[in-house]
Amino acid sequence: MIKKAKPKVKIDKKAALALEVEIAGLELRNPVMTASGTFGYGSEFAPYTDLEKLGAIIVKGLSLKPRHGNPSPRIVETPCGMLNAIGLQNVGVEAFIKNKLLFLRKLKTPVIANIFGETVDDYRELALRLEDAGGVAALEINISCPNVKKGGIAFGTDPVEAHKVVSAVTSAVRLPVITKLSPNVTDIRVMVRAVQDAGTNAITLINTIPGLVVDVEKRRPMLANVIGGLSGPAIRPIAVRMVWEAKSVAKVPLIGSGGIISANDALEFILAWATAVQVGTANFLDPDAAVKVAVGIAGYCKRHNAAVKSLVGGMKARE
Amino acid sequence: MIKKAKPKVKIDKKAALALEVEIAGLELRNPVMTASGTFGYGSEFAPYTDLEKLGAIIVKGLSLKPRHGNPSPRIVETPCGMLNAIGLQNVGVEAFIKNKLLFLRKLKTPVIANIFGETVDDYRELALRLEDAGGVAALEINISCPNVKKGGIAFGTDPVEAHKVVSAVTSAVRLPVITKLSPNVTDIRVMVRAVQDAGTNAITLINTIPGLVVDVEKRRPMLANVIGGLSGPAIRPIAVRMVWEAKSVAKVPLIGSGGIISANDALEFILAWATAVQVGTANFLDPDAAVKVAVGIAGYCKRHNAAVKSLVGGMKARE
Amino acid sequence: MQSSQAAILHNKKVVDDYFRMRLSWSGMEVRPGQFIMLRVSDGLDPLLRRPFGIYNVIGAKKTTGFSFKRPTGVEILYRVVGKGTAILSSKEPGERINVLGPLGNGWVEPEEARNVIMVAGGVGLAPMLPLAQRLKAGALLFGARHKADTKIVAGFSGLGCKIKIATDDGSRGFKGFVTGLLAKEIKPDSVIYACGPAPMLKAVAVIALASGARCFVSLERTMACGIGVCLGCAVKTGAHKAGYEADGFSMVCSDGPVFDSTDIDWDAL
Amino acid sequence: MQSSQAAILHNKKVVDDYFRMRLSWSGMEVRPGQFIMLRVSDGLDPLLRRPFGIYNVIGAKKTTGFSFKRPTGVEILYRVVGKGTAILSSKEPGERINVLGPLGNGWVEPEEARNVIMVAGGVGLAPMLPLAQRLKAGALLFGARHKADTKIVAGFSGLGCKIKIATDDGSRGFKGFVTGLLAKEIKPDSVIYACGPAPMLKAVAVIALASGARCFVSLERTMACGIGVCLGCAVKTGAHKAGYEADGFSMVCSDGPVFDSTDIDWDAL
Ligand SMILES: Cc1cc2nc3c(=O)[nH]c(=O)nc-3n(C[C@H](O)[C@H](O)[C@H](O)COP(=O)(O)OP(=O)(O)OC[C@H]3O[C@@H](n4cnc5c(N)ncnc54)[C@H](O)[C@@H]3O)c2cc1C
Ligand SMILES: Cc1cc2nc3c(=O)[nH]c(=O)nc-3n(C[C@H](O)[C@H](O)[C@H](O)COP(=O)(O)OP(=O)(O)OC[C@H]3O[C@@H](n4cnc5c(N)ncnc54)[C@H](O)[C@@H]3O)c2cc1C
Ligand SMILES: Cc1cc2nc3c(=O)[nH]c(=O)nc-3n(C[C@H](O)[C@H](O)[C@H](O)COP(=O)(O)O)c2cc1C
Ligand SMILES: Cc1cc2nc3c(=O)[nH]c(=O)nc-3n(C[C@H](O)[C@H](O)[C@H](O)COP(=O)(O)O)c2cc1C
Ligand code: FES
Ligand code: FES
Repeated sequence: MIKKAKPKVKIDKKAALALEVEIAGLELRNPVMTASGTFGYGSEFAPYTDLEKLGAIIVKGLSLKPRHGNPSPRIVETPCGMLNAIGLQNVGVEAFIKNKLLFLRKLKTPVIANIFGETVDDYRELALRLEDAGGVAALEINISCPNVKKGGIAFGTDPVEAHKVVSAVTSAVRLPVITKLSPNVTDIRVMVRAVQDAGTNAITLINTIPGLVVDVEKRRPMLANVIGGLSGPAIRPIAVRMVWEAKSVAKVPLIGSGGIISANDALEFILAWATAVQVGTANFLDPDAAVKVAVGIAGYCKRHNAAVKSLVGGMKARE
Repeated sequence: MIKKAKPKVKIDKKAALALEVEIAGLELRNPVMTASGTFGYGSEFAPYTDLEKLGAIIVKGLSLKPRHGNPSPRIVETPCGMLNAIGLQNVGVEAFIKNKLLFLRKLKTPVIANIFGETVDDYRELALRLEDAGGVAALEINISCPNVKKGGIAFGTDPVEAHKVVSAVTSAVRLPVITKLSPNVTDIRVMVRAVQDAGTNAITLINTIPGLVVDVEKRRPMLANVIGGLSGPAIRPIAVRMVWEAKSVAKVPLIGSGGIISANDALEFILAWATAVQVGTANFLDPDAAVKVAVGIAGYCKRHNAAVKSLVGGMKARE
Repeated sequence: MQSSQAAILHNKKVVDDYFRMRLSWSGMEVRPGQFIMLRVSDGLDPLLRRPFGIYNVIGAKKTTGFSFKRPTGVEILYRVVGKGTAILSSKEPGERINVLGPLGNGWVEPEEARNVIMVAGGVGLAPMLPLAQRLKAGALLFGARHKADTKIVAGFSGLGCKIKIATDDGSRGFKGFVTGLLAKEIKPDSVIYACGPAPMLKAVAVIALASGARCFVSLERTMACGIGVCLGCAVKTGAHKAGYEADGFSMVCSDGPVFDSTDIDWDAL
Repeated sequence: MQSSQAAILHNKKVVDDYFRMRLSWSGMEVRPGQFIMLRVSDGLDPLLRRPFGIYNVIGAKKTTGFSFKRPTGVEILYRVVGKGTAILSSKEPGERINVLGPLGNGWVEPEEARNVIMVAGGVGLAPMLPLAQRLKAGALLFGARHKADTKIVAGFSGLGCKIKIATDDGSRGFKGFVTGLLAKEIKPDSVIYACGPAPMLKAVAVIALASGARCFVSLERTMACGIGVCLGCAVKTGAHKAGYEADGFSMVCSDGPVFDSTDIDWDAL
């Protein structure tokens, strides 16, 4: 007989308290969010997991207009990871508000809208539109996108441009703003300072790392877009390192993302100074992965008799 | 019965020609080198592989003085990769010349000395000393090291410093000079231009990517040094992408390094514009790995009736 | 739809690199043409699930409709092509494996009157069996590399469909592509169900268009999630379809894997 | 030394999480205390080989020396602690596995006159069996978690060494640490061979130092290469030793795994 994979473990009350964290003024029942682009608009996962056991749901990145995305193939597997070049396909902010938000609003779990644009104005408009719509608890700004007005250089690799786009959003809305950084920089601390000065309330790190896989038989790239973003366990040590590096200058809470499959992985980020974490690629391996991570963290807290809050940054360098 | 794992396949004459490549004036019988720090001083592998079937042997990074290296633990496994913080332990250039070069000189395989220092002068002196000693076919400069005179910022992340150190070496010696770049930069092309202008004859990319693994039970880093360098298949898509990006500005040959386990992996780099490749972490999984990669490339060349030279950059973007 | 641990009931070589694996199933309804995704390893390499069409449905309650109610097992027919399928082929009965499914929309039920033609190339045969089991009529045109491979078609005998075979080397049946058989069989009122390599499907679509027959194809794309969220398995679809899912791209996993052949932009495939 | 495919001759649970695996061996000479490294998976996860002490040597020619000549098989005794050893424990006889070895320097042969004491904690028992097989004398002090675990010591009976057991919970033998037994057994002319968890080894080294007995310890470190090239398995060793290998750090794989306990910087371990 096939058995439901959902963990039967219940998170009891005391344990539940131990899991609470606060990010950018948002009270989360636990530190586990779903990473943008890996959890659709939430509803797709309802048959497989308990959406109300999540700390927060971050939806697929939204743009002002719907986007078709890149030609296919868009994904390829890599050692302990995958490369994607979806091309930010999405329904657009209006369709999101009209068709997707209805379902999400009914959940007790905070919903975070991930946004991206091609110009600073795009970002501001998106933010305003989502704030107006209501039902969105916070915004996550994806700045790993090319700035079309600046010759296509990503907002996320230039501290000046990053500052501009984040300022535009933080000054326009009252919603808490999370900025998601690209790992593709020489010194992540420079970017952390820039977006912090621009008023971001929290920082997510990291987004995917650019990569290329070649089909050696066909002598062409595996992806139609040539380059894709690397995610999954392969990148975890890089992501954890960046959180740790970011902390040396960060005054706002950090959210760790990159290769989290298990509670153990999430705890690596938390001990290295992440206040919350995002589960991404793992949702594809197991649609109940994020909840399992939360349950696992609860188990760890119980065993170690510690609250998540007290674990943040708990990694001590060796004597 | 235990059977020798060494491939019985012989590389025949015509096939052998198909494998030849030239890097920085060096004629290599095939494009497969062993990556610095993963092949000791060569002799350690003699019981397991045929050193004369390699394109070149790159020895462990050498400094002017012997170095003790970092405290232990120095390595930890990661998903499809490993993190190392050896701390560049080595016998020092004098002991290398006295004790290790003797064995290497007798081989028909070119030996490349990998060097690193803490100041520009260190690099120059090392280069001169090795050129004087004779028996070294080329130098590979590792610039992923902190510049002690510049507050510890790595030579390899600052184009000005990188230019200085490479110029110092290229102007001091006649030996071909290969510069090994750090992947830890926003735009690899900036570094490629810098070291090219400084006269390097070839460029290796990439060195390891900084990473951190946390021991969540002990709440401390797995490595005594906290941060280590990530290598192995996990990083391959990133490395291939950087070679491809580098090519857009590179005029000198590129040498691909990062996660090569099989001939297929090596061919990804070659098709993405690497003229030669380095096998690193794979030597730990199989001490005969590099030769097997060369044999596999020979098989591919035969099947595709192509010489390696003609495959370099053979990846065509999709229509 | 569920994500759960299933028991492997058997896992046997059929011929050459073809295997059949039977898995326990919770009773959830299955429609012909749906697929499942398996995690072939508990480890991280290979990382992603692998998709397989549902080839056989075991112990379903007899119903007159187009779906299988309350099955106790499902079977896949798979070909070993890479490391995931190699690992799969080494599994032993009694082991457990994680299954996500049933996924996708499955075949569109034909109108009674229609003359049904199933066209399968290689392992594209898999999703045809449940269809043949439900229809108990029509023709199956099957293309294989050589005679040995045609052994996988044995499961179709006795189901009431006429079987015609083409092999690349002519070692059994018609020598040449299966589309050669189709050209002879097709009628304007045919409804065609096709699964196989992309070039075969394209040829089938062209023949169908020319003859005016309706044609449904089951497509394959590399998949990560199987449930329409990663947007990885996109195929370019006709702009004439309304709504978001079809504004340029459709997802093979959630909008397909079965598509009306006229909806597909075959040049982009 | 070789890197080769060996056949798994058997792989059996001994008790709890302890397993024994026997591998075919090419006849290469083996010294007590050497180890091998296994690739537990052909895939990339786990990536690195796993080191295991040689626990038993099969079919060696009878020699009077300290090594085993022309063995046809070797055995390891291992405890399942993580994913690599879990994969290992699922292997079936007849499967092949890649073996690198024999590696390391093994135990230093005692002078005849000496009174030998072997001290083992848990799976640290593994490298003691070949030593006991060669010596056919001395005492084995074995520390385990509980009575069940002590089943793994069975292989030592009949070898001519006196066996004393300590368990954490006192369910068999002495209640407490194995070092409690050592304190009673040790003499100034003893030569001690110890393998087990680091804190145990440190305690053994301290007792040996106090009593003036010679003491050799077999250490464990995470390893990548096993042949002294990655420099990953460093332990801090005394500065009094001459030459490069000991100028601060020694490599457990190539300089060890056996070290004179006075050479180790125990505070840095
Ligand atoms: C909806 C759907 C249904 C399928 N049904 C079946 C089935 O019933 N029986 C069956 O044998 N196979 C089926 N496939 C194909 C099957 O999923 C792939 O053969 C399998 O994923 C390959 O995994 P691997 O690790 O062995 O190969 P890999 O090592 O990943 O790749 C080996 C080769 O297979 C190709 N390949 C990899 N993944 C896919 C994929 N998803 N689709 C097509 N080619 C791929 C690669 O390009 C490569 O050439 C189906 C695919 C889809 C999308
Ligand atoms: C020279 C030497 C000889 C050894 N002989 C034996 C033996 O005869 N029998 C036996 O059962 N084990 C032996 N070990 C330990 C064995 O190598 C580890 O238990 C094994 O590598 C763990 O692999 P894993 O994938 O199951 O665990 P992992 O998932 O890698 O880790 C699980 C736990 O084991 C610890 N661990 C991982 N690798 C090592 C290591 N190399 N040494 C110590 N602890 C480790 C980790 O810190 C973690 O706590 C030996 C180790 C060395 C260095
Ligand atoms: C298929 C896919 C689509 C993604 N889409 C987005 C997106 O729209 N916006 C965004 O900010 N990040 C996007 N990401 C990045 C993830 O949110 C996450 O930061 C990254 O995958 C690293 O985490 P992981 O290793 O857990 O997947 C996407 C990732 C994947 C794999
Ligand atoms: C244990 C270890 C030691 C290394 N030591 C050096 C070194 O001394 N100098 C250097 O330039 N690179 C060094 N490297 C980097 C490798 O040469 C190589 O560039 C890197 O590991 C990526 O390739 P791989 O994934 O094939 O291992 C070392 C790598 C490892 C794993
Ligand atoms: S596989 Fe993810 S959308 Fe289809
Ligand atoms: S394991 Fe590589 S030096 Fe010891």
